[in-house]
Amino acid sequence: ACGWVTVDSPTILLGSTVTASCTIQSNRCGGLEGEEIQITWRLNHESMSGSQHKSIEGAEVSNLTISHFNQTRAKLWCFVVGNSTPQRIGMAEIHAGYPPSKPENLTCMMNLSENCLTCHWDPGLDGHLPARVALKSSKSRGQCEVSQEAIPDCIPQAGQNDCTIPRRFLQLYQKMDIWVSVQNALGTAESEHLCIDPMDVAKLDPPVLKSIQSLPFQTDCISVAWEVAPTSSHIEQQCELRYMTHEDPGWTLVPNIVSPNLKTHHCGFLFGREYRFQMRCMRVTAMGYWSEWSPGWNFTTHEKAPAG
Amino acid sequence: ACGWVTVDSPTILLGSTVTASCTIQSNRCGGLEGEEIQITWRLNHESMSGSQHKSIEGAEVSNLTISHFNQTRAKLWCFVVGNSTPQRIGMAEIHAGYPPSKPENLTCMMNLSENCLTCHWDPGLDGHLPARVALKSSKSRGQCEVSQEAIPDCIPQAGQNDCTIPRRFLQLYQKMDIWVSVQNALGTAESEHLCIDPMDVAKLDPPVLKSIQSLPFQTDCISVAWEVAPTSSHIEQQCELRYMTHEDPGWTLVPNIVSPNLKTHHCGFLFGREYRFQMRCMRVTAMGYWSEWSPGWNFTTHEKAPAG
Amino acid sequence: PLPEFSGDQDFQQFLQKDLEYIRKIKGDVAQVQELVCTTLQLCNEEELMLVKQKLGISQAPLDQCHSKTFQDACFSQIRDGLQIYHGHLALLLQVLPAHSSRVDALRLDVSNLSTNIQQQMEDLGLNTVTYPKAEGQGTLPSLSSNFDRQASGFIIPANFKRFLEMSLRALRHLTTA
Repeated sequence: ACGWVTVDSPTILLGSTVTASCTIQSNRCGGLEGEEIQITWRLNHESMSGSQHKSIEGAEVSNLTISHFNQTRAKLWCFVVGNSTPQRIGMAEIHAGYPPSKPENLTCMMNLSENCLTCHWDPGLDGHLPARVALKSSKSRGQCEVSQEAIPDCIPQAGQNDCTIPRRFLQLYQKMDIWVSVQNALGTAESEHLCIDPMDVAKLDPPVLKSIQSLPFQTDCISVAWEVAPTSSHIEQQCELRYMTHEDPGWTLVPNIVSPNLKTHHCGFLFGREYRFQMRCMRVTAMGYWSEWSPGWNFTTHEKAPAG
Repeated sequence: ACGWVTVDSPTILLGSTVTASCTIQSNRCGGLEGEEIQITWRLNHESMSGSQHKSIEGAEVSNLTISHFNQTRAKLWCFVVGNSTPQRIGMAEIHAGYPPSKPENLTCMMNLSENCLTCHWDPGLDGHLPARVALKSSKSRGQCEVSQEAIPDCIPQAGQNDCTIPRRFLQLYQKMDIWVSVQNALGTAESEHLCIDPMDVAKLDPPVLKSIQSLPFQTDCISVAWEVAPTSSHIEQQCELRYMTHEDPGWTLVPNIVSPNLKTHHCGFLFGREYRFQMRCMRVTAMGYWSEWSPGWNFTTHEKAPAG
Repeated sequence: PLPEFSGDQDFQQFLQKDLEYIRKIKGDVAQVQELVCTTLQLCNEEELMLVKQKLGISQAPLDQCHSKTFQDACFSQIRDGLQIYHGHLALLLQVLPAHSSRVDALRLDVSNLSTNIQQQMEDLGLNTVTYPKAEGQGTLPSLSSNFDRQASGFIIPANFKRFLEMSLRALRHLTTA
């Protein structure tokens, strides 16, 4: 070839030194024969000059050293300056950045209605380099000492720090080994491993309030009938009820309502007041996540009965 | 087999007659031996009775005739009534409908930014039967007398009466033979054929207004600078400008502005008024469709110059 | 060899997970039965006794689970029965084509549960031998007509639901909660 550029490495640590050389065999460059060859460089648009010498084979070689390379991406052009316009003869692309940092705070949540497992993590510092991020997982047993069937990598959308593993790759009610791996030209980093049964990190769908009544009649008590979500009716749940009045908007919480008894009874309500009720549930073993609050239900208690 | 149902045809013309027969070989039905066999029918959930007789081979046969069959889909069940609950013995599924009607008003439009041809048609009466609808096309020449390379059928989304042929199947600036074919169990119907060059049915992308000025200075004239859309800059276009004031919201139209002279000059504007301008374009040969109106441009004319 | 295991914490957790998973699958089977009723008009098992007998689709065996002294064999029969039904339920993909994703999801749960039981038996050192099946058990008869296929589309989930109910009763005996 007429001319070419070599760099010690196309990908380097940000701030480190780049050494490059441009070799021109003028006898191979139609139109340069016999001309006095002068080599110059351009880093993107910034002109630079190297130290030029003649190689044993008679080619002109220019060496360039750039220390504290501070651009994450740059094109290094080699020009030959002849009589006419300087000619671009060769080029090298340089990427600079950092090895990937360890992804942190990996958490996963099983969505029971969509039947998939979504995991999220904090990516840590940007390596500035093209990186392959993958949520890796494998079916396992016991406490994940032995990995079994590997599951295809889950590749997050560009720039996203979460990924969703579809149902067909999950093994429910059995431990799975899950971690994040980030790889770029300067290295690889892996998050801590999670050893979880997807059903232990399930977020339940909210329960549904079915009816609210003043019971027993003419007392300050109310009875709330409710149902768990169909998608989690097979799961033993503990739920909590909350209510508030418009007058003082703070919520009052009634904890430890355990499914499957689908009626709950509470007293101490003010007469002739409009209350707003909501309920949410979680696994009775407290593993996994609270559901969202159920849709609200407004109920106005009856007026106080006339005395005597 | 113990019992089976046969119908003269599983797909019939809506309103015509269905004849079916149910045959029961009680010696093949474990548990019916020696019992007196009585056959009844059910069309979906509606009970019916047929005429029953013993066949030469000793099987019980019931024939059923249903005239003016008015359901588009039904299940015809045959029951044997014994000592216990009537037993379902056989079933036939019946579809009724019409042969497909001829698709009408086939029109096509070439989208220049997405580079594809979208055709739309009126499907005519619903045949009530599973039907295969396809937009068929072939590359052609002249006035489409001779079809050349067939193009893969374009299958519309279920229930949609339009289909889009991607660029890779189109032959631009050349005639294409395009038609719709509908096929169901009772027949086939085809629309009229269109013989069109996609570029003759192009819908141009709207032009862009670049600037509006009062020119010459202090007169009631304005000068509008505009550009055709990049996707159709290679097409000779005729355009029209429209403007209105908030006071009287009717549009005033300025037709026959021919590209490529990218400035247009008009007078008779009121002083100190805010006008709203828009422009649209079409092929100068008037083939194809008007573009949408360009984004609006508001311009307030200068106040009237003080007299003398 | 099972009884002294039943207090063991791992074993209890294994049981609770299986009980929950069986309850989930049973709920999903009930939904499939509803689809069979609305889509195929087959809702009443009484009307299909004759064809059921003719087709000869037998219930997966759980005889080892009836005895008071719980046997490893019962776990093996539950595991093997789940595999049988995983195979049989494939028929529903034909008779309920518009609901294939739901049937696929159900079959995936059935095979996951069967695998879980197998693995848990191995982890707990139980005897995981597969018991010989009676001739023809577990294989579906050849279904010549549309009616036979649709009738089987009713019979299989009905059988499977009974199988799950029996499995639930058997495993509940072992829970100390």
